[in-house]
Amino acid sequence: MKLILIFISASLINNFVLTYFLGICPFLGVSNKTENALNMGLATTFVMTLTAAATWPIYTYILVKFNVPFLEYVAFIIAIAALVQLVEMYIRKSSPAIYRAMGIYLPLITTNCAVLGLALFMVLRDYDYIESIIFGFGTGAGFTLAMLMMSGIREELEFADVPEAFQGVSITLIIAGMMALAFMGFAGLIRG
Amino acid sequence: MNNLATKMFLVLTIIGAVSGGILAGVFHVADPLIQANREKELKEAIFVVLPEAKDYKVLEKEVDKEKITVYKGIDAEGKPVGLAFIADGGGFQGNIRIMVGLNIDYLKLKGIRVLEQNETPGLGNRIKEPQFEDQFKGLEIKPKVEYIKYRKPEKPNQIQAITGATISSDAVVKNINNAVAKVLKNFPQEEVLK
Amino acid sequence: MTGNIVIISMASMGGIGAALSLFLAYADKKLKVEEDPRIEALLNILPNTNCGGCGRAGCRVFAEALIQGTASVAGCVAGGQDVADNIAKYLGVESVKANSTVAVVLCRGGNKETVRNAVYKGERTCVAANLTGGEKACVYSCLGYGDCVRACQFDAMAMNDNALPVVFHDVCNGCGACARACPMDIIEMHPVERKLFNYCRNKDKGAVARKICTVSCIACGLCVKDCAVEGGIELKDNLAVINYDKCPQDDQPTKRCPTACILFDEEEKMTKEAYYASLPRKAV
Amino acid sequence: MADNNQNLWHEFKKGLWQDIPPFRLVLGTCPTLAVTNSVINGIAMGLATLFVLLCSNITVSAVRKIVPGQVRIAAYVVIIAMYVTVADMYLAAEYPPISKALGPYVPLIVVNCIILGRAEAFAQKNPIVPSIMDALGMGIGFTMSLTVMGIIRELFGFGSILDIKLLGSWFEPWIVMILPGGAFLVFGFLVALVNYISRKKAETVCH
Amino acid sequence: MDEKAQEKVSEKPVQEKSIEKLVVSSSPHFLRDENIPKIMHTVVLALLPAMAASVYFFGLRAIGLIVISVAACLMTEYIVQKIREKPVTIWDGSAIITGILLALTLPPSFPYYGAALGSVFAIGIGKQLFGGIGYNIFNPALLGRAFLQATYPVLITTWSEPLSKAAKAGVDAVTAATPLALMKFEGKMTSHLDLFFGNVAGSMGETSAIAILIGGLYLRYRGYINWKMPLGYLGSMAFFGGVFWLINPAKYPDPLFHILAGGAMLGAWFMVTDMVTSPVTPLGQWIFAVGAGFLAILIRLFGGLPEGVMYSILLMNAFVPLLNKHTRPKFFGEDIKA
Amino acid sequence: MALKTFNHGIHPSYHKELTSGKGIEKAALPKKVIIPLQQHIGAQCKPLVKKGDAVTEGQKIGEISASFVTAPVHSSISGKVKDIEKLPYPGGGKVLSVIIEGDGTTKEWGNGSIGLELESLTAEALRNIIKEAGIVGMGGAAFPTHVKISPPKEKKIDAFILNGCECEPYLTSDHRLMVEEPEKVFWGMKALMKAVGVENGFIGIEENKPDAIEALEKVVSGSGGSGIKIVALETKYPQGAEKMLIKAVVNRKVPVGKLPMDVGVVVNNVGTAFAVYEAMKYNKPLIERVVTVSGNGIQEPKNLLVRIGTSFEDVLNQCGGITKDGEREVLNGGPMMGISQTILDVPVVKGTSGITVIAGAEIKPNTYQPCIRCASCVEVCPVNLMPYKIGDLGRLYRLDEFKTWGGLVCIECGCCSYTCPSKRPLLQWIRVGKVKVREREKV
Repeated sequence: MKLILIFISASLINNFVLTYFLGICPFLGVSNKTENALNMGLATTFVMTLTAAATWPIYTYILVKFNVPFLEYVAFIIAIAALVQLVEMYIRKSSPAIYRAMGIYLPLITTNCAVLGLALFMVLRDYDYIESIIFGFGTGAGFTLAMLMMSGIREELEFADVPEAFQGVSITLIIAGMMALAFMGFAGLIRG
Repeated sequence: MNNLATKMFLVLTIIGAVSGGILAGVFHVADPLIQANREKELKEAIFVVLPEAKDYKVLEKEVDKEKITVYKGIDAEGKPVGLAFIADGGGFQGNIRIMVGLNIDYLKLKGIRVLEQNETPGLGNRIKEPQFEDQFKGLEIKPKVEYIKYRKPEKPNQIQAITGATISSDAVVKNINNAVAKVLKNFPQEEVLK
Repeated sequence: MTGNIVIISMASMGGIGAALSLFLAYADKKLKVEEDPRIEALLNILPNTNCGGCGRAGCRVFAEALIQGTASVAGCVAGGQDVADNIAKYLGVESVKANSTVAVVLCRGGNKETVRNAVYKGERTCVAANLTGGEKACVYSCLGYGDCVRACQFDAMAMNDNALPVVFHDVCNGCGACARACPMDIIEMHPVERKLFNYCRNKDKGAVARKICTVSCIACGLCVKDCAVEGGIELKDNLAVINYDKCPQDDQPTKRCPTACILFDEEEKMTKEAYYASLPRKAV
Repeated sequence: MADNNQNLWHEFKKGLWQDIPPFRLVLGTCPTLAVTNSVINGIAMGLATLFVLLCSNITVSAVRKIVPGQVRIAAYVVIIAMYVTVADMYLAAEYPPISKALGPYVPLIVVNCIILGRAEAFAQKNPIVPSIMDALGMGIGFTMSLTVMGIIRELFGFGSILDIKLLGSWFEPWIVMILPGGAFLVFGFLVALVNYISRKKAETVCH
Repeated sequence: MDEKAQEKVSEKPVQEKSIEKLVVSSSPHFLRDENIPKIMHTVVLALLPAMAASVYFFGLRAIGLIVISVAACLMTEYIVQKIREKPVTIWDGSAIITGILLALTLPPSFPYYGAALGSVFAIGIGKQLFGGIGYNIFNPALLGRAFLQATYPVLITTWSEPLSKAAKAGVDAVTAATPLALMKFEGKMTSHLDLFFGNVAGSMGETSAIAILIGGLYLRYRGYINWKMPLGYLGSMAFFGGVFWLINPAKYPDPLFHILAGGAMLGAWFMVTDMVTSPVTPLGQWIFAVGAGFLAILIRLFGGLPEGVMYSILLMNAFVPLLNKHTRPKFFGEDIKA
Repeated sequence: MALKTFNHGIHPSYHKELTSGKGIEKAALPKKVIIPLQQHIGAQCKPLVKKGDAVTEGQKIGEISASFVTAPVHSSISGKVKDIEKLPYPGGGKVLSVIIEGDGTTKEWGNGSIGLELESLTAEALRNIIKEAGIVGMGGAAFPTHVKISPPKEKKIDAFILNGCECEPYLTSDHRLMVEEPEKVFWGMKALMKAVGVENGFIGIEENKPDAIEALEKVVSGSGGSGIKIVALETKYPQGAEKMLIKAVVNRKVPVGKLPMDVGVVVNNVGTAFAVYEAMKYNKPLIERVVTVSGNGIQEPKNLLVRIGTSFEDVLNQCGGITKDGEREVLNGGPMMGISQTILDVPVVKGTSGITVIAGAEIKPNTYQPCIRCASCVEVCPVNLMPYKIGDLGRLYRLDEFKTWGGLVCIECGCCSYTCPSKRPLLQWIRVGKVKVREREKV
């Protein structure tokens, strides 16, 4: 039960993009087409789950054990960088089409704050191993959800008559703001 | 290839080791300061909820693998004035941590201080405003703390909930009740007075 | 104690770094994919407008074709000579003279010159209007809704106040997007050196054509007679057709044209700046 | 020499308007949105970022020639993460309230795209002095942006700036401004404003 | 065509008098006698009973709020359209609807400036920023309401008793809890009859189920709303509410209560059915309505807020483009092989 | 009992009362006719006459033997060929046409006793007669009939439907034919069925023509056990579209990109059946047809029997001419699918089932509003498209998406544009998309 709650909380209520502002760069950059958004979301979800699975042992069995928790950030980021590199190489090999579509955003998963944020929150909230993985997966799912919604809306907006100054990033941010307002409805859905 | 691999290996290892070293050095300097800050913060909170206290003693107990910590406030003459402890529990969004001051007579609260909360700004987060916190001064804890809405409290164990933030008010009250119950059970008055 | 922590930190971080580099080196070897880096480089040279002037579905496809050797280095019409030279330099082959062409609008029958039979209602684009036959009595003429102007990615065209498209000769790079966009096929791509054109595509008999447009070719044949070379200009389908292979470049068969539809291109002087300068100032 | 100075000046200046990070490059959006609910937080975050940016640009510029391409990003990230940890510990030691308010967003400077972006795009290719100018320009531009966001959000959200009440009791604070939704909206409008002004500028230059 | 290019080429002068000429156009050559203002004005008409009920239960202040928000909506639309140099279309009725709906979702005691602010947000940002009517993603009225909920969380959750009950209590305006809040926080139920007629505390236009029902049925009669929407929404609320009710009748209210209380009726008949922000495909419409109903129940029963109608619809609004894209009906003859 | 029909569609105001009660009148003999050499889908005919030749009524003047999908054209009057040139065609553009000046004489085509009996003819001979008579689909599409009734052997045809729906507003030419000449229509239908070789016949008629249903019912029951059934259909546009009619009558769906014969059905129009009868019995080629002249811009709406090649102006003048004031639109066909004419000097052709003149307020406005997603276009589209979407995609030339959203499936019935409250020219945009797709695929 607790796992389900963690999942729902991570994906809906405390959606990383809309409440913690994590992962905004790809959220703005890759959400112009649904297909790209989905691919990016899936790749990020994958990386996030892996990250949770990889950083938890590092934290617990190296940093805490040797009493050097201040190395947290360095250790996490290096693990993430390695994972992303792996995923990148893998996608490049398995699906050049996806690779081409995501272009420069794949390496940007490294600097996707959502991934590092995930590792930090995981430690902050004292999750155990399984919980961490679920948390990572839920966060990724929430990220994908937000990306998908935004990409759908943006595809629709191609037909709309948005004032010139607002086109692009600006209107995307404003829509994100509106989505954040709507997501407030989930607040308090799961307590304690 | 091999050459490159060696170079990669060396560069990363050295950068890793150097940064590890630097961080350890900085940590060595900063850590005591950070610990001191924490200490200070705790102390302040305890003295807010136990105004007469001039010093405190840490009492710890392990119950069901869970560590319970209370701080016994001591006035200038060395007499115990009350217990301070942290009530931690879920709020509307995330945890609420409250420092609770319990009178040494074990009947009334001496005050509370919200340490951490994540409630809705302008609504739930008004639990940290003095108007709300002050209601707990001298509040009777028996049978338990209660809240009522829209009206002035009628009983000595009642406080008025914040309009529109029923859940946050409820969470505060619930957390305090839980923590008080736990303390009453594990730290009997006689034991503390010793 | 302090020393201890420093050592542990250095060891653990150095260890993680080392492990990572080994892992990356391994992965690099196992998963490496060869993508031709030249494609990226060529894309940097190309204008990246994906105008389709090269006849391919975008700049990337063209770049791939270049590498495979199936495209000419001068194939990018939008890029012109500079790009051709750069590509040639990059690929280490000899540069070819870019075939520089320019769009020519072969209709001078704007609102002032043509008779209009009807009032068109509907989407104001040429393709849409062409579905209904349009307003003008001449069914071969420019419809005047500017599909060509919208198709031009280089801002090298505009609709003038007579509802005819104008090509800016200083901007037009001959990508041909306008010609493809025109449903009436009255825009053609011609080498920049060409000067002599018959600015009419009306295949009606002279008597009919004369009635519906003041600048139509009525196939009177005067230019055929005046042409310096036999067969330089022919009559075909009630139109004077210029044989560019035969007709000398500086030929002057245009003097007697009664409707002034066959003439030397004077629009050469039409540059973007000149066009906008000629417009009446609009209040902003 | 004068030319050289001008170049340096240019490296500095571009971060202030032409490439102002959050609004034009749309980098470093997370902190821009997350910590700007008050001016002081915004400034602190900006300065912390400036510090890390400066140090990492210098370091990257210094080691740029010895790091092989495959581990470039990994190496830079480690360097950046180290400086961030330093900044974090410094804040926690000296300014505990701010450290608390900024919470996990200080460590997240590690993944602030500005820093890695500048390291990749600039410091990696340039010597130390221009890299410093670049870092200063970008860092100050970033701090400015955060401050502006902070001013707007704090003013409407609390009726105050830097905790000084500016709007009287007649003003019922707009709570939304300190909520995520408000952050996105303010940011969106500022981006539009910057777009609009630069377009106007470009137009006047043209004619 | 993009706007700029269109302008560049549309300066075609009309030279002759068009009267003697025939008209040419692409088929079809004659069209239904239907237009946007007609639709919108009918909706305004359908909202009259709800407005009347709000005045009846909450007094003249209701009129004030409605007038203020409608005026603010119209003004905003006018100003934005002037700035953008677009044709002014404030009288097509859509801004009026937004104003009325926004006002009807506010508590009767809500300050006038708040209503105006919400209207400005609803029209200025929620609608005109996307290019005006037809392009907005979220329902402007609900967006304005959500903005106000986030902006003035206290003011917007301060309810007053309807006049009749207040008079009995002998005070001008008594702070009260809505039936949903009573149910949620104090476990008290309100009688269905009161909910049906609207003699309860709550947002001005939401309380009277019958008034809204009259308007909604009128719209259905005129053919301007799709029966799938209100049916799907209310049905799904009743279904999911009913499931929980059957699980624990003591804790959770019955389905009828869910349908009658709060904004369910107003949402079902006037907001879920908003043409612009709801899907166009039959399957998409079902998913939209049912999904929104589910979310509403979820938020009502488990969320932090007592009412979830507004958020449920806004959340589903964000899915509409995806729904439209992925629920395309099968073409005629697509599903069979030759 | 619920009447048979298809899903979706619209109920426009039909205005059939203007002409439905008016009998077919014979139009005056025109002084000059213009006979386009291509009045059908398929290859253009080559002229068999030249300038100055004398021709007689019914003489074949154009044919192309090299092609199967084509139909010969005949002179509709006796006289002299004045010229052969490209002239405006009511279906749009210019077509090579023969101009004939009449000498005022007419030919008698017989009184019903001449000609052949059905039993004595083979299917092959029937098809040949139909081809020689130049008969094409008279509902508007003008697809050569002999092609339609020669399905390839592997297609098993088991049903023949006579299309008497006439769902276009204003038009009543088929209606009047069914009321006035039910026997001839019935006979023609039997001939067509024999040519195809099917036993099962249906006549689909919308229930707003009770007199037609009654008249045909009488003939059918009188013939006894002929395997032909009359099916009353709901009055709904586009009930007369082939695919919709097949769905309504035999409940089969024609797959996307396929023809009726792929589901074993052949559909022919009432007018076609009548023309077949005349060709069989009197050896009369298709030189005359019933044309409804109607619309609110017409002084005296009528049903006229007009010779092919008569100019629209001639025809309109026999109906009191068109209104003089305000905007007017002259259509070859009905208001839903007709083609507007820029000039009146165009000939009536084989596919001209009516000339509609609409004027004044009925003319659509030239502006449109943004789409408000009301979904009415989706609700009316008989082929289940999302017209608002494909319209936009066509308008913006987003051709790949246009195709995936089904732009090419569109049957161009116009329901979407008709119903759109924002008056968006959806069908025109879809056509633009189709044109662009075709253009691209040619390259």
